[in-house]
Amino acid sequence: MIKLIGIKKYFKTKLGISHALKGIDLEVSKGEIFGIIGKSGAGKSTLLRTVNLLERPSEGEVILDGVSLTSLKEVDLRKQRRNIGMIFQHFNLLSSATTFKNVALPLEFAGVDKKEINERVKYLLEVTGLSDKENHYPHQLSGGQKQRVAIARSLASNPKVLLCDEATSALDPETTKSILELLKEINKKFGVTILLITHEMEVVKTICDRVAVIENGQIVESSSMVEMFSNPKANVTKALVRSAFHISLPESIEKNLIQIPTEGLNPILKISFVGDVATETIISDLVMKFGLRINILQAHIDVVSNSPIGIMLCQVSGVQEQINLGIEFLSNSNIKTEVLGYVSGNIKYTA
Amino acid sequence: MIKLIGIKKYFKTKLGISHALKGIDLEVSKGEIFGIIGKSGAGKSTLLRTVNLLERPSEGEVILDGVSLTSLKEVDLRKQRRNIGMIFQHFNLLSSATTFKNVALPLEFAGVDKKEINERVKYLLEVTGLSDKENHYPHQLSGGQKQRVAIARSLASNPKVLLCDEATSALDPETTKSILELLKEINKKFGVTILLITHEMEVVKTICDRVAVIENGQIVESSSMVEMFSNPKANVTKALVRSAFHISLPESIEKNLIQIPTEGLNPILKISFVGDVATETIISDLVMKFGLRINILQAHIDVVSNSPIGIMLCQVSGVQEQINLGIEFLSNSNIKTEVLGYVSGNIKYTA
Amino acid sequence: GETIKVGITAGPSVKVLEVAQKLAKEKYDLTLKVITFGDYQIPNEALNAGDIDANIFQTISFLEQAKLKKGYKLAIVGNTFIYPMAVYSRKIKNISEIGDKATIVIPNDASNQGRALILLQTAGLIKLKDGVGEIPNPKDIISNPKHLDIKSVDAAQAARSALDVTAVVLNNDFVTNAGFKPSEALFKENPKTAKPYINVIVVKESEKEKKVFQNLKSIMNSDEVRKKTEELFPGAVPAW
Amino acid sequence: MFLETLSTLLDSTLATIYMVLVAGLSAFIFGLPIAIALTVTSKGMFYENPVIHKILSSIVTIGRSVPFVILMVAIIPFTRFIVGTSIGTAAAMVPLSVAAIPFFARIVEGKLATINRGLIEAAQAMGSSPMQIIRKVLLPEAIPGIANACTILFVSLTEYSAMAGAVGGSGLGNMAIQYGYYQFNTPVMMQALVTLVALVLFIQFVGDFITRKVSH
Amino acid sequence: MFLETLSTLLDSTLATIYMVLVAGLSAFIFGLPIAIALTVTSKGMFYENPVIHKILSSIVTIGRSVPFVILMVAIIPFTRFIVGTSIGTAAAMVPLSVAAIPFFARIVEGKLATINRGLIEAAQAMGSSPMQIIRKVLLPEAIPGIANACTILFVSLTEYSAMAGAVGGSGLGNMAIQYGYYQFNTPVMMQALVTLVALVLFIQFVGDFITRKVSH
Ligand SMILES: Nc1ncnc2c1ncn2[C@@H]1O[C@H](COP(=O)(O)OP(=O)(O)OP(=O)(O)O)[C@@H](O)[C@H]1O
Ligand SMILES: Nc1ncnc2c1ncn2[C@@H]1O[C@H](COP(=O)(O)OP(=O)(O)OP(=O)(O)O)[C@@H](O)[C@H]1O
Ligand SMILES: [Mg+2]
Ligand SMILES: [Mg+2]
Repeated sequence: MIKLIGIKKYFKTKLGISHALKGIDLEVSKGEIFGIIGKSGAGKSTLLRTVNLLERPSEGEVILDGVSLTSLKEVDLRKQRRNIGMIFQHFNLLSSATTFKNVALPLEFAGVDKKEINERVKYLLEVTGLSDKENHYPHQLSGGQKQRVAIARSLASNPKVLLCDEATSALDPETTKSILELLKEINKKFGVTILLITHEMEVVKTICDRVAVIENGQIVESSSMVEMFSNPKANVTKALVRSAFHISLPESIEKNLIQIPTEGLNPILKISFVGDVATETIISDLVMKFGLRINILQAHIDVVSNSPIGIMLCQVSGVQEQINLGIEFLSNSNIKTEVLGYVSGNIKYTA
Repeated sequence: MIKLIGIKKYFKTKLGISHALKGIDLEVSKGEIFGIIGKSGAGKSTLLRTVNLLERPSEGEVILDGVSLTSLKEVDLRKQRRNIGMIFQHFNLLSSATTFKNVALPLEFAGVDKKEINERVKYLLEVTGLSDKENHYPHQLSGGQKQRVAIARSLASNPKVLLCDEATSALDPETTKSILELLKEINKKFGVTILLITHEMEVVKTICDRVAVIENGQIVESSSMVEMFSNPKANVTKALVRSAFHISLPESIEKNLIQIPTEGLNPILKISFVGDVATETIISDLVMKFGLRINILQAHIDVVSNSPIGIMLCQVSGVQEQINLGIEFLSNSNIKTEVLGYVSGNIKYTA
Repeated sequence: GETIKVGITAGPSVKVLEVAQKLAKEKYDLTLKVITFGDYQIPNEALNAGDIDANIFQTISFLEQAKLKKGYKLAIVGNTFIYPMAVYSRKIKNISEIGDKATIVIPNDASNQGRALILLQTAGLIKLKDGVGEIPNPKDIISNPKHLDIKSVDAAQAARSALDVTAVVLNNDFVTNAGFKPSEALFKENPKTAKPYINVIVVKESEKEKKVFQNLKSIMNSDEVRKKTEELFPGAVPAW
Repeated sequence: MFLETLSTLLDSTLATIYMVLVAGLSAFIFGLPIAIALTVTSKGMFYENPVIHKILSSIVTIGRSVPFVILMVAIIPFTRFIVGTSIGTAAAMVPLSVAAIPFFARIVEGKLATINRGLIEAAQAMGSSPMQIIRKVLLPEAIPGIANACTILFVSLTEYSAMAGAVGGSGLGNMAIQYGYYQFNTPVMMQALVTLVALVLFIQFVGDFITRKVSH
Repeated sequence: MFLETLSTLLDSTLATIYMVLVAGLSAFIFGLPIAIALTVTSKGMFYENPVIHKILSSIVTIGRSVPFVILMVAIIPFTRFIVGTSIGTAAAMVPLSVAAIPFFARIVEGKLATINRGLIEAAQAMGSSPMQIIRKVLLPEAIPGIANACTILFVSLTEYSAMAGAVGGSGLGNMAIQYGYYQFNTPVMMQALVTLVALVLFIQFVGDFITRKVSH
């Protein structure tokens, strides 16, 4: 559906040329929800803006649904753009228009008749929880309300492709969830292709089919969700995944960690895994087969694209020999196990 | 440090009066990091803005460090404001000033000398990862970079109180983490009191000591972090916590759930707990004492304010009688256990 | 030698003053600094305040009015010319052809406006209030049997608007520029009765005895100046 | 004294209002499109075209630089073509309008320049045509600015309408000059001036009120 | 013909530049504070004061409504006090400045009004004094707008400087009027006009260039 070929983008500033995109190749299939993640300033917004040519790439080609946008004339480009909804990072709402008017705008552009506009807008305001703000002007709205207006507007004209730049960044978790459900629904129902930028790994986990990681203007990794979470390759990706699973030992424990295995000390294990049977194996087998006691310090086990994925930090106690056997057993079961260190006794946080 | 007494705020619009705050009482102690959460449009920004009187409350009193701001004269208020740093939801950077100049602004207002300004700004840009954007203008910055400039600016004048409105909403997880660490550090080192609004529960979990939940212009709950996460009272809070722990059965499993216990079906348990020894008990005891096998479907076990807190969804298999005993045992151990339903066989996602 | 500042108003008389300047230098080693004003009030105001030493732009009647209303201490040191005023037209050949509701354009500066109205009264077209003096304005018309539409416009504009109206009243400053010859006039002022409209050289009351102004007077009344004036303002009549 | 000149005052007031309205309206009708054309052909806009922009900008500038009397004379044939005569209040309106057009265009151009480019981008992303952007984004967003520009325009025109006297037009400014200033008639001048000031204050008041009303 | 008038042309050009510069500078020096005062006393601003705002606004409006010749005469004593004479180019500059001040103030006020209130709030939150907000926020943010306002001011002044003729001043506009309007001398008029237009285009060009340079 969306195909970017060798996209480069330079910005000329007084301080010299800044390379925002350094040759991006990307393909998003029809009906896919594709995520773009990356650190602040990596070039995400710039990339998204090249898709509908708001930012004309300095080099490269943008192909949408088989049509090369970069070689279209203005008039034809305009027609294509009608099929692309966009949510801007900074909303870009008309300050002179009410919530209703803002959402109606793309429909007015498309020449939709009044009655239909009215129905559609009312519906979208309902869905985004803005019905009571219909006649408010942007400056009378809270940050999240503005963002929801932008979302409603982007959906107004039933686009085939939706470009979202941090579409839920200003929303509380509950509203985010309902918006993501909405996006998923329109994706399923109408086969809308969605290309979304986000820094919330939660969002990625919840709705993306595939994801690309961009760093410093280049795509460093592009893979399915499971792959990315289970086996991140690039350093950025690793860092992002880590932060998504925000697993880290509390300071109080970390500073007491001893690196050499000693009698009487219990090891702290970091266990990572993907796919089925995993958790059952870890817990039941370790306990049953090796007679160990397991104290889970932190755990995040999640379902990403129908596959469980998890990281656990746990303290294991038992006979030293059995512990070693247990670790070996885990490693053989394709479960990544790492000994972070050893501590004495049972960990009590409140100690 | 901050004391709000009976704060009310009305906005007059053409559509009538809108009650943004309906009587807020709040006390934030010195050196505390206090979070305010709530749904979009709940009144969070408005509340924050009343603290430094950017929004004069229609009723009520604001006391800061023993001084009643609401009864101060303009000149004295100004002096007090020098001690309050603020990060705006929409950044509010001077478009005509470079990154450096923007960060230097509060220092210039305070009449700090050039050399010192230079040092301090350079340091802050370093800390926020903006050193290479020193001479860029806001429109040349990405969303997250702008937010970081706003953060650096708010810290420039070594404030005693810091008000943050969604200070990390535009930042990727890694940058967020480093910013939160920075905030925590200045909180520890200089005893800065921080009042922060966020919709990211992650942020709340990571740095807040206490938290207030605001709904519809009223504080519906105010408690310590552990309390809120372990025992949310108001419905909003429950929803927020739930979303923070985003625990929900995958659709594929949910639709196969049977509600009546039947021979051959294995129950799915939702286990919630707070405090020590918990996980060890659950896992080791269930397995050892009752000979059950435990398949963790989803789990989030976290350390909030030095206390482990967790929710797990797991499938338990074994002898029916033992299962019942196990559940009883857990309940007796002060661990909330809920049977969500029953499924046959072992759950495999990829089936 | 000596230098004096002479104020005049914008128009062809600038050229006349150029001749006078030359003459003054040659004859009296007197430098005439000519200040051209685009307004009829300021030359008197400036003279009264001493910003200039003399002005040559107004008629006797205008000066009298100014002195009366503003209390200026100004005096005449000599006359220059009478620039007779006349009615011209592109549309008609005789003043009697002026029909009902015809538009007639007159200059709008106070002095020439009043003079034009008096001229129209003399021609029998209108009647003015009794005792309005020498600078009446259109409000003073008490009888206008032909319902003439009398429009006061800028003098330079009057010359340009001949095409649009039945008749125009022109000072002879603009006759040539408007493409008329004095001989084409439909109705002329009688220079004999136009005493109040003699243009004068005006100085401060307190300085009127100064020698230099006598010199100025004789320059303005010289043959050279007369020749130039007659060339530029056909029909101008020396009034000394 | 006062009663005598009352009818003149009334006539002059009406003439001023008439001239200011008509010239203001023409300036608006012709100036607004020029301002828009200047804006959309400027750098970074959808009809970016340095040549057309420069030419248009120069014409506007030249239009603003020619002294009014000269302009008045220069366009006499045009004035005659439009209103059938080169003298009178009607004739004064033509050069007044012609002078006001570039003035208004320049001020409105300044207002349009401050509109957030992000909004135009948003409209472009929706596949809107340039005309739609102008009608649905540029103009609505600039309404408070345009209202303010209109106030400036009308106040300026009220002052400028004094020039009408040169071609035999009437109006308060002209009344103050002709009947007051040139005829040494201070009371009449003051009458005209006071009315003029009142009129201008009224315009400013109404303009400010409208500007406030249309601002969000 | 051309050579004859060359020195007049040169004198007039210099006189115009002189007048425009001095009057422009005074308008800037006095108009800017007035614009700021109008802005900071307006609704919602830190020195909100409807009474002072209304009074100031009215004075500015009145200043813009009085016909120039009347203004010129009315302030003759003041002019004489400032420049020592009531005639000539120098004397013309005084009423020119006086007329330009409210004009400039009004335009700059419009520019200041478009500054994002959030920035002022941010500065207030930092505990800045009103003066600091003006110096460090309002003015820097309005610089492109002020540059644009200066261009409008200078172009307007160039046109307006033609009025200098009334008090015996010189200048290109006056030269065009003297020779063109009063003396029907088209070639000289064209000389003056062409120079005038060139000057104005130059001002506009430089003004636009500066505006672009100071915009971010
Ligand atoms: N100037 C105003 N006029 C009218 N209503 C306003 C105004 N400012 C805010 N409100 C309303 O007050 C309520 C609270 O707004 P506020 O900005 O405090 O919400 P918030 O909790 O910060 O939400 P968000 O998380 O979306 O930023 C909203 O419903 C908003 O529409
Ligand atoms: N107009 C511009 N001029 C110069 N540099 C620019 C411009 N626009 C963007 N950049 C630079 O290009 C880089 C990429 O910017 P972009 O907005 O695409 O980042 P991003 O990935 O969206 O970041 P964020 O998550 O913070 O929004 C940044 O370093 C930014 O400073
Ligand atoms: Mg971005
Ligand atoms: Mg908010």
